[in-house]
Amino acid sequence: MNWGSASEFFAMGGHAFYVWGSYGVTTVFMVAEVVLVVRRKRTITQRLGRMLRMRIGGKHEAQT
Amino acid sequence: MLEVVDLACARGERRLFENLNFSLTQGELLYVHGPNGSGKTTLLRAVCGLGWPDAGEVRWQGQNIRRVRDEYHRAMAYVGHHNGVKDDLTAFENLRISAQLVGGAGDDERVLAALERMELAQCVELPGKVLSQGQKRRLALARLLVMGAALWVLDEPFNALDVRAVGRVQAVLSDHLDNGGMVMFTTHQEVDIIAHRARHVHLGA
Amino acid sequence: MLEVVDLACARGERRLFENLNFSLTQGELLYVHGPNGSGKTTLLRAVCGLGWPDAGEVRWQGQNIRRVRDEYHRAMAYVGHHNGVKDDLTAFENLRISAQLVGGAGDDERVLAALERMELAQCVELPGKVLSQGQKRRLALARLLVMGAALWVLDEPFNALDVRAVGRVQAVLSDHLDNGGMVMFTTHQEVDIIAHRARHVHLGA
Amino acid sequence: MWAVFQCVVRRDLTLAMRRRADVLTTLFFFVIVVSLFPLGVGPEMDILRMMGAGVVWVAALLASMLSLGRMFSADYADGTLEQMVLSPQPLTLLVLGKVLSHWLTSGLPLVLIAPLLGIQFGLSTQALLILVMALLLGTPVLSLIGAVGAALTLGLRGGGVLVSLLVLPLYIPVLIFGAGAVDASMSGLAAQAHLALLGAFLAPALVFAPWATGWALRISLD
Amino acid sequence: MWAVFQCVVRRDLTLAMRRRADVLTTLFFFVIVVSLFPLGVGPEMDILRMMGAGVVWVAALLASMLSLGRMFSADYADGTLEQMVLSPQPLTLLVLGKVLSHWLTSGLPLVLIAPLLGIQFGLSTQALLILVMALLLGTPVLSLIGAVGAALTLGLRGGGVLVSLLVLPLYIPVLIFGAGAVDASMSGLAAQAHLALLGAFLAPALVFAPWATGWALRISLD
Amino acid sequence: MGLNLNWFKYSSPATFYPLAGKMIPYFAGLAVVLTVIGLYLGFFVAPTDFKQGEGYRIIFIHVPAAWMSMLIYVVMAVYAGVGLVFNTRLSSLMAYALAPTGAMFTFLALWTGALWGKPMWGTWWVWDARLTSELILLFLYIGFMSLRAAIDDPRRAARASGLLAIVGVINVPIIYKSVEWWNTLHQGATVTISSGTSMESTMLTAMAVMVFAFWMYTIAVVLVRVRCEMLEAEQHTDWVADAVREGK
Ligand code: HEM
Ligand SMILES: Nc1ncnc2c1ncn2[C@@H]1O[C@H](COP(=O)(O)OP(=O)(O)OP(=O)(O)O)[C@@H](O)[C@H]1O
Ligand SMILES: Nc1ncnc2c1ncn2[C@@H]1O[C@H](COP(=O)(O)OP(=O)(O)OP(=O)(O)O)[C@@H](O)[C@H]1O
Ligand SMILES: [Mg+2]
Ligand SMILES: [Mg+2]
Repeated sequence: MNWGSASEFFAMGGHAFYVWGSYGVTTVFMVAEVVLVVRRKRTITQRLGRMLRMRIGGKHEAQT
Repeated sequence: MLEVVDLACARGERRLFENLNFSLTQGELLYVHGPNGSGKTTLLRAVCGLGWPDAGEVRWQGQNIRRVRDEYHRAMAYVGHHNGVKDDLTAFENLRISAQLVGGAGDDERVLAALERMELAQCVELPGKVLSQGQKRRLALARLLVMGAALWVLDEPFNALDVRAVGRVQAVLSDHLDNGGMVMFTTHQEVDIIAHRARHVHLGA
Repeated sequence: MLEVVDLACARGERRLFENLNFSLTQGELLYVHGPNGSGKTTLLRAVCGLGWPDAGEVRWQGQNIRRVRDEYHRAMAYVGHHNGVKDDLTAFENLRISAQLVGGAGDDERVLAALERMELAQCVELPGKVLSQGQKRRLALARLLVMGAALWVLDEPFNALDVRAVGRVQAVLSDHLDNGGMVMFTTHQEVDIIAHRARHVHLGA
Repeated sequence: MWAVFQCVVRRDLTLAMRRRADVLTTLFFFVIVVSLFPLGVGPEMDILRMMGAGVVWVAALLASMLSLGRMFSADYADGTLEQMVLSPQPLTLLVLGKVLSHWLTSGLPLVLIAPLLGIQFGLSTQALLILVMALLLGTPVLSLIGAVGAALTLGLRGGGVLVSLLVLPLYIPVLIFGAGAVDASMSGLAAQAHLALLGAFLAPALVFAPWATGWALRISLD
Repeated sequence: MWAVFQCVVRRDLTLAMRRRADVLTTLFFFVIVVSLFPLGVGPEMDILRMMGAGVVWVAALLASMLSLGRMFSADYADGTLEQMVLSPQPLTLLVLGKVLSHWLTSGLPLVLIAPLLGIQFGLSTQALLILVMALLLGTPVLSLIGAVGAALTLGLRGGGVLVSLLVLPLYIPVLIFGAGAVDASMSGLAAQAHLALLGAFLAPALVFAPWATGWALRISLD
Repeated sequence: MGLNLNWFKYSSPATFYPLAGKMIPYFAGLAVVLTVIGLYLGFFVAPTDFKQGEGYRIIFIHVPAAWMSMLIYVVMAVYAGVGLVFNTRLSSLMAYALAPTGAMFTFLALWTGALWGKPMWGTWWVWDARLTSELILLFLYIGFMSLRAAIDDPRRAARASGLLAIVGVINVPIIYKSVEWWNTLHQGATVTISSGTSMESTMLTAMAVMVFAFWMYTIAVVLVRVRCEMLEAEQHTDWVADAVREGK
């Protein structure tokens, strides 16, 4: 175990800004990418679902 | 009323035509004949104010068109060899902007009606670049319908059009003439709108 | 011999045509019909090897044209919507270079003869840019005469041509067919070279 | 009249948005060109600091010049320029609209990103501020002067020579005073005089250039 | 086959001669970009000497990039490119011919005028010699790589700017070794290694680039 | 023959789409687990570097990000090449799906490198060979994506950007070898951190675990993205309708 206390851990031997700056931005980017890509998937599925319902609905009406 | 007085145009060493005189009044059609390279395009562009003639002048309501340029351009519409269709705008946007440039409101109804009249209904939302040659030509001609100009100057309007579209355009021209418009045009195809009061100008040998 | 097997082309979301089959042998003419936007240009380009079809293949002497590309291109000449005329070269230079590109010597006699046959004699030394629309088109067609290809693929060859030139081109096509050549073409104008063994392909609704 | 001006600006902005990649690439081009110089010259910060302003300005000039092609040539080729010239509106106004939207899509982004690049060259905050102000005054002049050149080169034979004769001598003062403003502020002098001169270029350019461009277009369309 | 290669080269040179203004503009541009720096940075010879090679190289890169537009786009617009692709000759050969004449009209003039500009920066005779040799090896690589980018962006609106985004990153190694050769010789080291590396770029580029360009053309013409 | 069949079966979107859907949770889970282990090793097991102090701990994301940036480019180019040569739609879509993640890792390598450079070299940025070539890599990714965006016809876009990816791949060996070719500030290609041998091995392990974590992350994200691309590219086909109806 390298760290005596939590504050020592967060200080990173005086390099806190650089280390946490790196890890922070990396985390933000990777999380953001996941969120964006999952949201994209959802919007596309929803849009295609709507289109599909319209198509099926249209057909149904035409038949009756 | 359009008058052409003693007009002469030269290209390079060649005088294409000189001492050309004619006039065009309401409800009249002017058919410019001539083989390839006889100067039809040159004449039409000079009449529009795009070319710089070597001699003579073009008059609109009795005044040189260079003097009354804005007024003349409000009353005149030109469709040349180029279609004037922007690749990145949809057919609808292309047409609406043309209407707005003339100062018209470019209201959607009228634009859509024009597209429909030219059978471009299913291309309304397609960008210009994917239209076929003939569809582009129709779009260029649809401009005439939204611009509300009295004088139409058309350089080979039937180029690239299929038979059905040629018929449509002929009908549009007839209507325009019946409503007191003027048309000046050239074509190499055989057309039968000469039922109207037509004048002819022959260029070339 | 040209064979088109199960060819399909799509543009954007739209399938323009599919399962298209036809063949063309010596002395035959293939007339592609279809309204504006039905995919004639797309078909012609695919047949030339310019387009990338979605399915099917085009065969020359029984082999896919992508395999025997050089041989095929030696036997084929294409005139599309673009004239392929360089603005800064004279008509003569334009034509000679076209001939040389095919590997021919591009001898002056033959080039001049071709220009003469297309009635471009007085344009020989004019740069491409000053030619009229119809003169450019003729120059593009003159290429056919110097290239010595067996298969001609022509996209609306009569566009912008005057009546006399249309007649000339028809005569050229007839001669070519009589000499065992093949022609595949499309046009919206009425022409009467269908006296020959002609096949028809209809595209579009 | 205002409506037509708006229509032209909106049209050109729409076109630019359809080709968003274009606008972004102008920006990337600017960034890359600026980054090229340290690569060629080497990493010594002292030298870089001295050439920083000049490099940013040269890159801005090139980026704005490269994007000049977008201003008229597409419209010329497809015939819409013809239609514009034939519209019943004053051509000067239409030209001004096109120049404005050209600047909005090619000049303004450069101005906004320039400070970031300045940092690469070790410019101080003060110098960066002056750089942005100088670019803000100078890039519209580049667009305006460029428009005349672009219009002249459209169809005129030998237009290439004419455009370099006409445009480059007019570009160079903008460059010299633009880069000079930053250099002055870096060596502790006031940059006001330089900025005022850039302003003095802008005013007549705004009046004169659209008019000259209009004439150039009429000539090119013959 | 040789005849066809010759034909293409001759054709493009003729066209360039008809548009002599374009060729001159590239040269003019190169001279202006290079000459601007002594004006902007000030007259200290030591600094100028250090940046000399870098500036000349960056300017050469930009000049060669700006002239890329000439390589295919005119031929594409008027349909002659279509005809070339349809010719029964190997496309790679035709492309090579076009690249050669592009280099002759845009690369070679730069190489020839570079020593004159180098003198402005106080480069020694030895350094000038290395500069010319490096440019002689490097500029053909620029034309070859540029051809691929130019072919890929054919017909895309704003292709001029997009091409720079695609091509400039690939130019950078040439820039680094080209400028490095001169720097090495100025600091008394042998420049052979750098020149050899430039040669090592040229050889594969000569084989690979025309082929990739050919493919890019086929793709762009669809 | 059998191998052939399998290949075509799994390269058909209709088969690949549900398969990818099933695999995503596993990769995502692995990525999370490996990250936790890697970070634990990196922060709590690996000792302080006696020369660089705690600052060196940036290595546990810098090196994986830098490696992924290059690896993804190569994989992307391979997919693009397969797409170009065999005209398989799916491979082009894979290449598209990889590009944004690759660009992100390239940016992260630059960012973490810059944050590392300030305490170690005393500057955010030097025009050093490796740093520069990594910057070029970022431009190549952006170029790839811009070229695709600039072309409207999806078929032409796939071919053109595929060709570009292949041409750009020559940059990767240049990045990799740059440190040997130029004499520069940046570390050589071997992990040489000054400390005892036993500790070096824990650092190495932590770094290796993080590389695998990033790898798994990449696969998971790219599979989601390629599913999006597939849905968009084939929205008019029956299998998409079925997939959407089943709510996958
Ligand atoms: C913006 C600046 C930086 C960039 C773009 C960058 C880029 C890279 C790249 C591309 C690699 C992978 C290369 C390979 O594995 O051969 C790498 C590895 C590495 N970098 Fe950096 N780096 C930067 C700054 C730094 C700094 C400041 C340090 C430390 C002082 C550093 C230390 C390392 C180490 C130790 C490796 C692992 C080398 C190995 O074992 O392969 N980097 N970096
Ligand atoms: N992205 C797209 N989305 C939808 N339709 C498209 C798209 N791209 C092209 N098209 C359509 O494909 C067709 C292309 O047809 P093509 O140019 O082959 O027609 P053509 O038969 O030669 O017509 P013409 O007689 O007018 O020359 C057009 O109808 C065009 O609208
Ligand atoms: N510099 C020049 N020297 C000689 N003749 C020239 C020059 N510039 C143009 N011409 C000729 O001027 C004529 C231009 O004609 P124009 O384009 O007006 O013809 P057109 O009647 O519209 O023909 P088309 O039916 O083919 O469209 C052409 O015959 C062309 O060859
Ligand atoms: Mg004409
Ligand atoms: Mg067509």
